[in-house]
Amino acid sequence: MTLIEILASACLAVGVFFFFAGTVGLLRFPDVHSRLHALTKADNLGLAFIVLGAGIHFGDVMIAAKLALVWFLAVFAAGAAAQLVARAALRTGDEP
Amino acid sequence: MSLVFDIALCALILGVAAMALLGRGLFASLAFFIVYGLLIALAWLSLNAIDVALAEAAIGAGVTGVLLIGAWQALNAQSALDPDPVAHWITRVFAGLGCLAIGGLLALAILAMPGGTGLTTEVIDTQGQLDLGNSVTAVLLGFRAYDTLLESIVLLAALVAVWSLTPQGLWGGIPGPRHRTRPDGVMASFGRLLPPAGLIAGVYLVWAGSDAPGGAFQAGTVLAAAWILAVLAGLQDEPEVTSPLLRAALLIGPALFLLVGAVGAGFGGFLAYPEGFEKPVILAIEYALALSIAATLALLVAGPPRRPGGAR
Amino acid sequence: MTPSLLYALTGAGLIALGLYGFVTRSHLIRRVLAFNVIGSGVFLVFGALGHEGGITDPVPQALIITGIVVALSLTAFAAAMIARYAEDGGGGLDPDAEDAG
Amino acid sequence: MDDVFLLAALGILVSIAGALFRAWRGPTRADRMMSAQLIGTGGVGVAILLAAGRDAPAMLDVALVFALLAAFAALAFVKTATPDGAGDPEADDTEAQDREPAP
Repeated sequence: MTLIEILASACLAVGVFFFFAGTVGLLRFPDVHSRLHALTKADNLGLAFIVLGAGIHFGDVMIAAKLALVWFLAVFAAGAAAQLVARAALRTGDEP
Repeated sequence: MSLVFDIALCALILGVAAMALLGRGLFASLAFFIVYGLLIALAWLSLNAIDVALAEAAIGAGVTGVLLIGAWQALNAQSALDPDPVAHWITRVFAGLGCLAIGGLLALAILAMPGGTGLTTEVIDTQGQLDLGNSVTAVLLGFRAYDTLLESIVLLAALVAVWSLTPQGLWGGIPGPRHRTRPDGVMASFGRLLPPAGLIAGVYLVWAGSDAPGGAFQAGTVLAAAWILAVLAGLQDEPEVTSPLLRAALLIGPALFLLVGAVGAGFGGFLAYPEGFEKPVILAIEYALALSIAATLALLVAGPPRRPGGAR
Repeated sequence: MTPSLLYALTGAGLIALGLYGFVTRSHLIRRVLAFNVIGSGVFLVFGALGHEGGITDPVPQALIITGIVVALSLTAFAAAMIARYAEDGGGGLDPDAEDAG
Repeated sequence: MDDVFLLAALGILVSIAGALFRAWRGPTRADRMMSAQLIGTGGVGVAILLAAGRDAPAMLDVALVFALLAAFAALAFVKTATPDGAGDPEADDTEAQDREPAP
């Protein structure tokens, strides 16, 4: 394994760890608002590390730029969705 | 490792489909169905069918979910969601046996199929004549252009069918409700930022589509999504269904396609492209089709007119 | 077990599952879901069988893209009909109850 | 090396399966919708990992489309929480913002 490969693998490991952390938060936290809080942050951090790992692997500036764009859009969507869903949850109360 | 991933993905797809179809609670089913669309797109990606994955990602994971949530909302508003009946157990037993038999027969047929890549080599050998690098685009707009032409007309027919559900007296009106948002709120900001990005991505997909995965359908769906988002965020209203500009956008793709087909009849057959000009003609059709597909899909999602139009 | 075979068999499973759902759950929205699951199962069988050596045959790919868009048209029409049905009073969506009335 | 990417993709699939449990369990609609949203982020990750693992940069376009449309269904969902399905949960009335969620 070259240094680059080790670095990329480490990023992937950290990324997957954060995805697991997000899922654990989604499963274990007691109410809807804390669950929202858990998963948007952890998952997007996980995605950041995966983007980093893939960027290191491809080693191409244009591809890295596209990866960064994908990450930015995903974070933006998750942030907006979390905020709006939280408001919607406040509004409707906790009906199933 | 690759096979382990594929097996896990297939198991997940089957599980999610079962939850969407047979689980308790209609809203949970919709959430599962949105996930299902996403997983199917990943399955196509794993099969290296990137063009299909793009279409499924945009349609299955995006637009279909919005459509079904809209239908759910309409039922919920009238308190008409319940009941959600389950068939009698005798029906279930016989249906289960019948479906097992059908699935088993299909599996047997699949196992008996000879392997092979079908027409892959033939398409790759001949697509050079059209000067296209993307085999799927070559099939869609070159070798099987008939299908694509008729399909763009099917989309229009579906829109006519949806419009035919217009309530009495509202014809010529505006589809869907007028959406409101807090001007400085998250939804409005989101609606301002995403549509331009969607516009660029849509144009990129149709531009890339001649040589890389992408094309008119994928691009049209992304463009339609940008349109729908701007409407949901209250930044822009739907047009009146009788608007001439809208009609032009709906028709330009199929009309250009038909025109090229008719001109081609002079060159030796309907839809025969003029020799030497295949690529420019195909590109022109692609761009026009992307615009028409975007307009048609956006209005399909908006549904029939709900409000009277403005000054007429 | 090749990926081609695996995904084709998954497609067959989806068709069977979708049919079962279509028959046993009569709610309108569930019928639309079942129709879509059956459709994607058919596409998966069709596309996966043309897959070998990491390449999927472009001809089924093109036809599947066409099919996805046609399925979407139908879904949109069904959703519009459900919405109209609800607005016109709708009432119970249990077909047996409708028949009795 | 390619296997490392597919292994990571498998890891995300497992975490998706975990999130599906919350979509099934609920109890609120917001929970189900947020699970779908989280799985959308996971889908972006799997698409990127497949692109890297199979050395096919063109697959990144699928990740791009996923990311673009990620909040699409969530947006349609939050509309259903407003009275006529056309409002903004952040606007319309202030009363909802002051109200505590029901226990």
